[in-house]
Amino acid sequence: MATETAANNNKSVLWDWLTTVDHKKLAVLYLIAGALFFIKAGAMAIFMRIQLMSAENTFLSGQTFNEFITMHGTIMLFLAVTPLIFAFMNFAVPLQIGARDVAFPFVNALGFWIFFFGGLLVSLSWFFGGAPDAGWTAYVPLSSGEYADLGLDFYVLGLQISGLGTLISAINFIVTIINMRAPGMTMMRMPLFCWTGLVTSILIVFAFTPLAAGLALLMLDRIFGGQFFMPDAGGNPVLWQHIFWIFGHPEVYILVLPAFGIISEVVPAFSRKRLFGYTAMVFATLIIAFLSFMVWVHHMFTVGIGPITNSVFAIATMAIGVPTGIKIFNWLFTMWGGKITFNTAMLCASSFVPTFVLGGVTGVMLAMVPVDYLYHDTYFVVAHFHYIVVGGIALGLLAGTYYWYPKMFGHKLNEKLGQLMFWLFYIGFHLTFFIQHILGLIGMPRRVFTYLEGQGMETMNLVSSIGAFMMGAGVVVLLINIVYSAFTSERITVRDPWDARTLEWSTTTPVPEYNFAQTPQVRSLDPWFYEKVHGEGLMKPAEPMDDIHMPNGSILPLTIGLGLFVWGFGMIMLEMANPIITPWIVIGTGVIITFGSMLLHSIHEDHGYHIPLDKIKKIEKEVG
Amino acid sequence: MKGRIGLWRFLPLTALFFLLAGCGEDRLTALDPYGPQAQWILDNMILSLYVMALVIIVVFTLFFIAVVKFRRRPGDDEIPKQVEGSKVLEITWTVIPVILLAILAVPTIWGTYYMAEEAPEAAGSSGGEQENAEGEEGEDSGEEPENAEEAEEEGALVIDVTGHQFWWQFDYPDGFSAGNEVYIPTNQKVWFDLSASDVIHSFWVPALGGKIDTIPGVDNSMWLEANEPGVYKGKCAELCGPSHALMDFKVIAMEPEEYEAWEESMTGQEASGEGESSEEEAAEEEQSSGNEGSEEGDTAASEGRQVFEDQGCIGCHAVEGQGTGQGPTLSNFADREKIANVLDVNNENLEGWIRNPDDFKQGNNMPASPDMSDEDMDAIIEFLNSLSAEEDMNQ
Amino acid sequence: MSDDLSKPFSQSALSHEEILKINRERRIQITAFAFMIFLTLLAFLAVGMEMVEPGFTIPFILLLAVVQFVLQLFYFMHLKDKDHQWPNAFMMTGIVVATPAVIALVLLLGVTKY
Amino acid sequence: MSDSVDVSKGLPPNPEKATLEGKNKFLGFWVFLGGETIMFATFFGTFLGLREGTAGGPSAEELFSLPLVFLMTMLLLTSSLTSVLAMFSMKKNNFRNMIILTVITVLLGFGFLACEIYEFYEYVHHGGLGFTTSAFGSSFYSLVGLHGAHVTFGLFWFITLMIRYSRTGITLTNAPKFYVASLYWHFIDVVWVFIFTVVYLMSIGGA
Ligand code: HEA
Ligand code: HEA
Ligand code: HEC
Ligand code: CUA
Ligand SMILES: [Cu+2]
Repeated sequence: MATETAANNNKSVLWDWLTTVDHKKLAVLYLIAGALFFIKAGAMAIFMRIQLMSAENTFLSGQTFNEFITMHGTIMLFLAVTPLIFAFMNFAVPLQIGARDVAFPFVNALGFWIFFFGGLLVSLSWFFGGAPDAGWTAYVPLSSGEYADLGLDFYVLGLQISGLGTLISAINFIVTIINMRAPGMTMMRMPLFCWTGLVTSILIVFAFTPLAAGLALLMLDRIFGGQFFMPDAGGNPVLWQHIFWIFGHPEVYILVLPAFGIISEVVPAFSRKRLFGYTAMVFATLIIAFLSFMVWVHHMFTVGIGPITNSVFAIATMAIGVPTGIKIFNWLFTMWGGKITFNTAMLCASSFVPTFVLGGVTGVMLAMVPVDYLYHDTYFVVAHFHYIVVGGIALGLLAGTYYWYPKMFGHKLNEKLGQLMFWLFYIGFHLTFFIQHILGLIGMPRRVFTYLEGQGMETMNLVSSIGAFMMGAGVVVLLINIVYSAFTSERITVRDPWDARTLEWSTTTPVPEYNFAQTPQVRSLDPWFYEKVHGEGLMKPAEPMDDIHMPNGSILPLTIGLGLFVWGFGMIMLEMANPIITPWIVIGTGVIITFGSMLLHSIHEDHGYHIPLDKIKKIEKEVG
Repeated sequence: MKGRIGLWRFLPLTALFFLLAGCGEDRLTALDPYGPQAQWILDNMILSLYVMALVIIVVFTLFFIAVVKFRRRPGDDEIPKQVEGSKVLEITWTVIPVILLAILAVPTIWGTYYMAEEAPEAAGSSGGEQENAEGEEGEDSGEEPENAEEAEEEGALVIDVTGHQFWWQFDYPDGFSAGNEVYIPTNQKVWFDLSASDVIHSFWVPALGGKIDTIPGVDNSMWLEANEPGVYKGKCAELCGPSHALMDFKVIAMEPEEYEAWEESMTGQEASGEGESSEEEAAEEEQSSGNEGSEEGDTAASEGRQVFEDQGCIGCHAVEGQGTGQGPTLSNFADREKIANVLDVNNENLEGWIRNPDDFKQGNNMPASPDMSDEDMDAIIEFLNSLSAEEDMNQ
Repeated sequence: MSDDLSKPFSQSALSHEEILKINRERRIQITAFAFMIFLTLLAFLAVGMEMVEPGFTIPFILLLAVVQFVLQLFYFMHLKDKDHQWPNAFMMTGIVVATPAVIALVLLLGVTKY
Repeated sequence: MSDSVDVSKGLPPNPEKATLEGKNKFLGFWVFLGGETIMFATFFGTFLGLREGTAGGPSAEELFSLPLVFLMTMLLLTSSLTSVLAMFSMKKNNFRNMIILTVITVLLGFGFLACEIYEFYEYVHHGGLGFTTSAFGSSFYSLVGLHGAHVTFGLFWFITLMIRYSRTGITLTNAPKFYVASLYWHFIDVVWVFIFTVVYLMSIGGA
């Protein structure tokens, strides 16, 4: 028996975090990284709202404003929400399916670090002549070498790298969910959050690959003189739009499905009722995923592709409303007849439902092609998607934060501050975005850094900005809450502070390294609830107590990420006017670090170590 | 309680439409349509709003009741009945949305084709316009499909639109151009063939209709129709660079007779009596003679023209006939409502613009001339102020 | 068990029947390969010798490609085996998603309006 | 748990899937291949969409030569067969055979790669079609080049595996690795089927 016990016992805490392959610690890393990016992008939104507060304001120049919208959109979608959903997926999915870890712990860490360094690369653009400025959609020709500077190179390579990280994490989740379920945990007994996690991961696999292809084309175009998009040499700018939206539309469902999943966990937990229509929910999720690949042209109605195409895609788009509606009503009927407890998590989760519907129905309105000729690229669209991404996804993530916080960190967040945050955020949100529908209709295009006086837009923009400040205040309260609770909240020692239903609440708090001392035997949907009501109040073990096999930590994920970062930066240097070092040297260094680390990893066969039985017994005794 | 917030927010929405519709002095808002296309869009938006209102009311009512009625009282530890689901309900909320969506799908497809109507074949011959004047009237006839045939017989007006960073070029079939302001006759469909020279822009006149992108290498077309004479604001709706927000334009709709006169003064046929000739000198003379200004004004202007050429402005700005594609045509500059869409029309602003355009529109393509002498500047301004088509036709 | 993981084996646990089965399968694979070479030849000949009617060439060679594609996936890559449902599902999804994407990139570029 | 396989009788029948680790690798790699299909599809679509955009430069008909493509096709198809056979050897715990067949696969792969490099060289220096010449050029080189990059990566993968495990024989750790590499190689082959059909044959016989 190779029992090299935990080798990193005597290493520093920092080293422990940098080399960790534990899904729970990676979840925390994702959470921190995502939150930082969220605050950064949110602060940009605040700056944008200050600029738009009054007509012909000169707080930001047109150029800077464009950089802000681009970075706001890009960071929010790729670097804030994506890691946040990954944080919860990383934390909850293995626990909910009764696994000790994900399928590839090493790849899990790799995914995080690649994502992180990719995000870092995008953020570096500010220090090299300005951020990308062509919108998060980066339409060519505006994003081509002829019209955009270095910022776009950072966008292209940074997203390429962070997208790679996202992709491999997604593959990891898929394999985890399919292969690592505990005995008895059939697919149709999985919590809905696992289902949406699975489906989201599948969407990532099929959507981030075309994005990678598109970004590669754009990179070839910008750095190596490719001719894909410029009409003079036979290229076509519409090509990019197709590739982008083939990715881009599934991307929005990638973000929203895990939020759906969180809602489907929180609402039953606090209504003390099982999820209404579980099977229908699962199939609705699958249908949404399938349809999401068939509707991307609805972002391109005004491109002039032709009436047949527009009609077909309009119908397909509307069709998505049906499975989504199924979900909405099932949530409503989960609450119906339940015993609802309104704490912050439930406030966020339940208010998700009406807000999301408001955003969803404007989506269906947008799908009416001829009317979209009016809405397209106006603030109406901005209002539509913020109703979903803020009123839906952000609320969902907040619900998830409040819900899983005790399990992740061993103490609850303060309720009073939580409710204050909720009301500030919620009211501020409606103030900011409701009025933007009307702004769009009275002729305010999106992505404008200013508007002229006397067009009737001043008051509404002011209201919108005030709402944004309220939201900002809400987020500040959340941050205060996190710090405050860390010092004042009492430690949680019970397994299940919410009286919830799924497996993650059946392990001890804080969750031990190995999650479950004995893999649980699952006998029903909502297995923990089932055992509490019909069983003996604890999960039945599916195996005898034994040594537990654990993977070793490794610094290589970090170095691979670093290598890619250096490599990408070298590619960007090819475009710089006077790079101090020859770009190819930098590129070479990056390639060597990357492939060197990969080689090291494959040469050094690492079978992990075993936690001996007596140690497990000791730990289990301690936490009770 | 959240339910109520949503509800009372929604009701005033419809009221707001009518409120806002009243104050449309600038004719920018889409809530106050001035043409059949915009009217169609508004009607169908309101149709969809009704459908959505239904959905929202149902959802909000259910939500509101659930939230109020099924709260857990403190100390109540009873476990509610665990309901698995309900086939009947499941089917209900699948079928009803399908029906609602079907209701929306019909006008969607109809409207898509309605707006995709192509310019009639005999396009481009402007001779037809005179007769057109009485031929087409009313918003209703605008929606009739036969209208197309009618137009076909008589030849429709097709204007080429090119989007540039950050201005619009309008080329008329009669061989003259307009920059940033496009003149159209009322009560007839006017077609636009659109493209772009640099990046993607989007052509949008909210009060008249929908928008369509102008894309380099792709030819698009759309039609618009105005019911009433007036100025309609247009905007570029696709992010196209730092001054995207300032890439406005105006559609000026005139009664057909008036339009015809304008057209003639732009081509310079009638006034000069020189037929097809668009020789620079002839057209220029004809234009300045149209000024009610005195002799001095006249000579100052022609001096100005010299300076305008010497300074190289003419390389980018045509002052008669076809535009260059480098800068907006200034043939009727004195009729502009704004200089470069951002500045009020007056001589200081004009001078400021010419000296340093980047101050007003970041990233635009006009070179600055900060060191131009004051005399030259005055002469150019004088000259630019003399370039009017409207005064010409009022004469 | 981790020490077993890097230990080679002196023998195979295959029973005699299993070996026969593998040999049979190997023969099928070689036949499939021969068939694929044949398809390839056909495609090249169709184009090179202009054997097929011009208008049909493209559909014909595309059909050949699809047949070969299926053969490769199902035989060489074992998608036909019954423990391959998940891989099968993923490949199918890939194809289902890829088809409209390719069609769109070819047809819907705005040059011709559909 | 499920990573306990019976190893007492020798190498289990499906060594690549005998351990949980192997099962995970196997599935994960298929998921990755599923994603690759649409990545290649994007490049195919780009090529097909831009094929006509020669911008006055050379067109497909003028450039492509069937014999070379045929040779390349044969090399790659055969290498696919040898790698299938290598997997049969692996199942029978015949390490030597497996290595020999893999070496043949690699050699054929290098043959293919050499042809491709020669082909590109010809087009650039004698055909007048550079990467930047036209949209057709860019999309052609990026599609076929992406495939070539996959081939190169696959070759290095095989070589690393063979060097790393040259002495160990077939184990439960390396069996999944060889298996997955061979899946990858087949996938490259499948993509090539479409490349020779769509890029070469369709361009020549397309009219
Ligand atoms: C997570 C994010 C998310 C989600 C879930 C959605 C969901 C939907 N979106 Fe949205 N969308 C975006 C994010 C999102 N969108 C973003 C970011 C953009 C802008 C991108 C950019 O340009 O930058 C955008 C843009 C966008 C456009 C393009 C607008 C334009 O640029 O012109 C369209 C057009 O069809 C559209 C439609 C829809 C539809 C029909 C849905 C549907 O899925 C909604 C379905 C939900 C419901 C309908 C509500 C619940 C249903 C019921 C209660 C049943 C009964 C209902 C009916 C019968 C109607 N969206
Ligand atoms: C998940 C996605 C997401 C989220 C959560 C948000 C959140 C917000 N967005 Fe976002 N937005 C997008 C995605 C998102 N947005 C996208 C994709 C675009 C399109 C981009 C494009 O056109 O390319 C867009 C565009 C966009 C616009 C339109 C820009 C334009 O077209 O001109 C506006 C304008 O009001 C806006 C505002 C806001 C506001 C006020 C918030 C608020 O909810 C933010 C709340 C958060 C905070 C306020 C942070 C709080 C932190 C602090 C207060 C700390 C303060 C610290 C310092 C100041 C150092 N967004
Ligand atoms: C390189 C080409 C170029 C030259 C030379 C040039 N301009 Fe311009 N000009 C432009 C462009 C481009 C615009 C539109 C700018 C915009 O709105 O983004 C413009 C706009 C203008 C406008 C505003 C037009 C309107 O529609 O309101 C005026 C007036 C003007 N130019 C005058 C001049 C004068 C006077 C000179 C000579 C001193 C000159 N230009 C030289 C390119 C040029
Ligand atoms: Cu042109 Cu925006
Ligand atoms: Cu979409």
